[in-house]
Amino acid sequence: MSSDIALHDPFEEPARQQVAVSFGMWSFLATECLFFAGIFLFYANARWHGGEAFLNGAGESAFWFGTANTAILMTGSMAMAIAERAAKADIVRLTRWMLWAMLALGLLFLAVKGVEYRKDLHEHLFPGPDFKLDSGPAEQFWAFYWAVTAVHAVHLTIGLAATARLLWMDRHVSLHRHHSTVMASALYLHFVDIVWIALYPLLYLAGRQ
Amino acid sequence: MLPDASTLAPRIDHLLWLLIGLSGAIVLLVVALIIGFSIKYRRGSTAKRGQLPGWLARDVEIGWTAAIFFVAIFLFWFAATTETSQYEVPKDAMEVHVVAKQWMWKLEHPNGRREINALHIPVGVPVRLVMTSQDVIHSFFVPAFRIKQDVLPGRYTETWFQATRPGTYHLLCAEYCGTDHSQMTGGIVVMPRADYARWSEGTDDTGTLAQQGARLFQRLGCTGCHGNSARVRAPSLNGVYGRMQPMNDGGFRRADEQYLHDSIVRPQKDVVAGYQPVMPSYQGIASEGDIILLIAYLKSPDGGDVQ
Amino acid sequence: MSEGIAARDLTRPDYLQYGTTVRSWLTTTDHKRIGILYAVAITFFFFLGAAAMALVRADLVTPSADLITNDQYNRAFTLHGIIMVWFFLVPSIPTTLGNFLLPMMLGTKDLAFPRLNLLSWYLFIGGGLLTLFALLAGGVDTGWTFYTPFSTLYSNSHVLLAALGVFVVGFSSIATGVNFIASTHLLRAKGLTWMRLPLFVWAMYTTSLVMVLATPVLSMSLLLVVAERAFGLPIFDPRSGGDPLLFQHLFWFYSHPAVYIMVLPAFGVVSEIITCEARRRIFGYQFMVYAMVVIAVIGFMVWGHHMFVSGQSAFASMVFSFLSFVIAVPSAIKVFNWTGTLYRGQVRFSASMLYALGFVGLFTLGGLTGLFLASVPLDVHLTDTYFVVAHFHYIMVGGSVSAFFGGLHFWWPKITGRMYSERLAQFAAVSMFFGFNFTFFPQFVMGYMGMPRRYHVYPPEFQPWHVMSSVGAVVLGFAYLWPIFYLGWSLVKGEKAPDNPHGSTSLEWQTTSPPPRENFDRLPVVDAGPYKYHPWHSTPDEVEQSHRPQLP
Amino acid sequence: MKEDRFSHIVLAPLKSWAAMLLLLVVTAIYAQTPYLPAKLVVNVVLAMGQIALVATFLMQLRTSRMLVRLAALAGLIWASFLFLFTFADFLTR
Repeated sequence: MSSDIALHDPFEEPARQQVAVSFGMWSFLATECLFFAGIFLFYANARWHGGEAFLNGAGESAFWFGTANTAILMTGSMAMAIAERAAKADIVRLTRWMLWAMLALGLLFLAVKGVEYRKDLHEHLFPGPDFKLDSGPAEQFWAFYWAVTAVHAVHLTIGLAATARLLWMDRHVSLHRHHSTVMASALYLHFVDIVWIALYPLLYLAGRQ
Repeated sequence: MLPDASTLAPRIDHLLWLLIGLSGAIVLLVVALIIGFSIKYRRGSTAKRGQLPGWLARDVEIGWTAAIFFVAIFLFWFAATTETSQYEVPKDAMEVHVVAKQWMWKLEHPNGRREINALHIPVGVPVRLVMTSQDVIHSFFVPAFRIKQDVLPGRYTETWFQATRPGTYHLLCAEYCGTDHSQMTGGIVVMPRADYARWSEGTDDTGTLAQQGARLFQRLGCTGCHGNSARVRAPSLNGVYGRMQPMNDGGFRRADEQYLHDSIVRPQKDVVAGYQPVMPSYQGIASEGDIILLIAYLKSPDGGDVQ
Repeated sequence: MSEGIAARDLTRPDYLQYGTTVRSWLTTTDHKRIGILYAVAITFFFFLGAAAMALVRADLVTPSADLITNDQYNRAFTLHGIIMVWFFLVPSIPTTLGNFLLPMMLGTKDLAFPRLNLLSWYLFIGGGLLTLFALLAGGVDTGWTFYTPFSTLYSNSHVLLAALGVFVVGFSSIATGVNFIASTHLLRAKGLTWMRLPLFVWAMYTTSLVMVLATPVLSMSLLLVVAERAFGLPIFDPRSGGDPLLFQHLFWFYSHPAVYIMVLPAFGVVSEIITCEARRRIFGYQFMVYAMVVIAVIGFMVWGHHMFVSGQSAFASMVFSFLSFVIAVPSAIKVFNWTGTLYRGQVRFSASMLYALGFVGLFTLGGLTGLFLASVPLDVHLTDTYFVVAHFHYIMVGGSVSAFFGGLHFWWPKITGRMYSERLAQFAAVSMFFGFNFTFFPQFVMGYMGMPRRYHVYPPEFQPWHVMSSVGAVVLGFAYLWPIFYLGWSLVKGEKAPDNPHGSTSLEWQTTSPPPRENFDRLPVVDAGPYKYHPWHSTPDEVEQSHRPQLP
Repeated sequence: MKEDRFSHIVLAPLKSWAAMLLLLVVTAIYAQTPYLPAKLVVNVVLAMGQIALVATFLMQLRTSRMLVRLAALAGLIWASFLFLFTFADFLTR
């Protein structure tokens, strides 16, 4: 069963390479965790010092857009998990369907995000001279909102590019042989989902009283 | 060498020479060991090279580690005790307000006297510096007094010193602040008390900080809401300085200089309990200098008690 | 010498002859070639940064602004800071000697992710070009620390480009770090347990831990500066309640572990050189390993000692001051153990040994002045003065750079297969030692007398010290240019290097030099600890090569 | 497709997905209804619960080696250093 895994240079047997790819990906996700810890520290500091005005700013966020997007991304993450397990078990059609599902749900998430951005811009919620509320902590919440959702969107786009690449590979070579690539992409997308799960209460539930 | 012209300076020098002594001893020990061992046991020399007893190596190692750990803790304790005495500002200190601006220092005495890049102070009187910046981070550094404190925009930072020797000492900006960072220097002139009294006589007629603050309190329209006969509901500011204020979102805040500064510049941040956040922000209208005058007025005995 | 792992058949090409077209070099995934690609890149950046400092040191000879204007001075010292920290010191030992030697010391063919290793080099070059473009297009005048609100609101220089350049080069060191950690965990040779690893491998492992876990926070802090400066998001803007200290916390959370990224590899190199040249087993191997691990972990908890006067709370200053004193203990253990290794050894004064002994002396002085800066009241007087400049140059230049030069000379025969002239190299080492001390010791005295950092125009009473420092810089400059000649000469005309010129028992010396593409013909099996020199009443050359690997 | 493979490949992710959706609904409702105590703490705890679900089941941390779990934990531990010491400054200023 394991003899047909594609081997890369320094490794002799596939099980060892599997652990290496998983360990390498998780180490990279540790760096991503610290990367987002930086901007969460900004949120914690702004919320601690901002007091009431910060929560007024948070009240302006679009609750239903956020909740819908969280559900979409969770479903996409599940689809990716099924795709990765199906690839390991060499069930080609299920893997292909689930990868397409992930791609579709990811693009849907970005679309919903785009609509939300347009609504926010329409309501003058971008920090600047014509900011809707009084400048100060409220403006800081929206500075966090735009910065973190933009960085998260970039990460999700990279994840969707990886999924597209898997679908392109699927047409030329058996994904079962390249299961470690599928696993790496799945881990990355699960992490993007984890960041959004952490962001959801901070962005959309903070302002609700 | 560097004059020690403040009460803090001798203590800092004692700590310095203690550390120089300790470090010098350790460096000499290490260098002597290296040179000694290298020459004695150079390749081909006939020095005795028997096997080292195992326990000796380990015990020497643990002994050295424990010694260094003890020295480190002792130094931390010694430095910490020197520092804690510097944290309490003496009550009777003379207050000087400092406003740092890109590439100049503006200093204001309590009696309203203003100076640019210079500070005249009497010898032997503790001076408390309340500092803020109008643009970037600067740092108030007087090497002769061994004091340095960054000056942050949007916040009051404090330090204090007590000059012990008359003379003129360098005032330098120690935090990089742009093109003319190295020209942002000045002088601290420490004068005997008699000379200082004569110097500060010649104040022009602008009056003390509190009097200037009172005029500004009227001109900026604060009385419209905070005056006793005002129609709009706003907290009375009579004797507000130092009082614990209940906040709208629960909890208490002491109305110190920082709170008064923030309430003028960002009124929505901490609203007093029972009031609406309706006060407009004076960001850009009242400069840092004006805010100092307003706060000096509110700290004066009958501050805020006006029709 | 002993018959190494690889039988000496000349038909097999070594890694240098394996492909000689430029394309073969630019698309190689061989860790040895990537090490050389990095060596070429950082040498260029080293001399670019040194040129900026030559300009500054020349101008500081006079108290007034004679040679260059204030603005040019600010951009010159910022260029020196950014290039030297991110484009020379952080990558110096891990990406050149580390890339080349780690797989050989682990006894494996290559690193865990060879393509990721090549991507790391391209990220380094990409970040380098971005930063070079920023510096040539007009430069940055914020200092390498990018403090807000100056860098976000008040500076009108190419802060965005420089911040993006450093952002990209951060990913290069993350990629190298992940590669080293995965290789050390998963690719060790048979019988090579954790406690039999050479200290150089431990140094690479602990450095990679710090690189991987600290760099992302730098990337985020620079990203927030870009977000505020380019899009006007009020993150650090004091007018809307932002806190400039938040940026300093984020920046120093990376930048203090960064100084351990720079010095930990130097520990590894010096341990290898001193044990080989003194023919002695390392004194207290466990203590050395635990010292490095403790430095790597506690290194993340001490960054507040950069902010004692910046308005940080008194309590936090006390906590950071205490932890800064505690972290001095592992460094003291290492210095003592290097000194102990010389005891009853067979010391040979080769050029690399002179660099290593110079490192131990200068690092001791640098580390102890760190204790001055760790005590809060002294730091209030000394921070942001030339005392701090002298302190970190003693550790980075006196320590890390001289260890890099020592390692370069020690492994030169293995990397290039050529020998260099020992006499000239010893002269270079000694002249660097004196040139360095002559340049930076006056700065300690000047710093205590109150000469602030980053001053273009300074009070005249500091001029004699500045003149001394600038003259010393000329000697130091000569000492850095000198190796180019004799090492360059050795590449062209140097005599062929034997497989094991220093008689080292370390794994990388058991194969041919330069090594073949797969490092070893048969993957070695390790049966004992790393340093089997212990002379036991024997003369140096009778050190039995017990390291000859048995057939698996 | 045999029974146990079907449950591992499809059912297990479906179950954890359902659990996550449930947690999402609970946290959304908890935040919306007024006058409930400690909204921030409850939201954060529920979010951490969802994250733990994703990490252990979807990312199969439960069945992977100790080495991989350490890598997963390292990120959180070092991030806590950043928060711990930075708030040691903010809270006591």
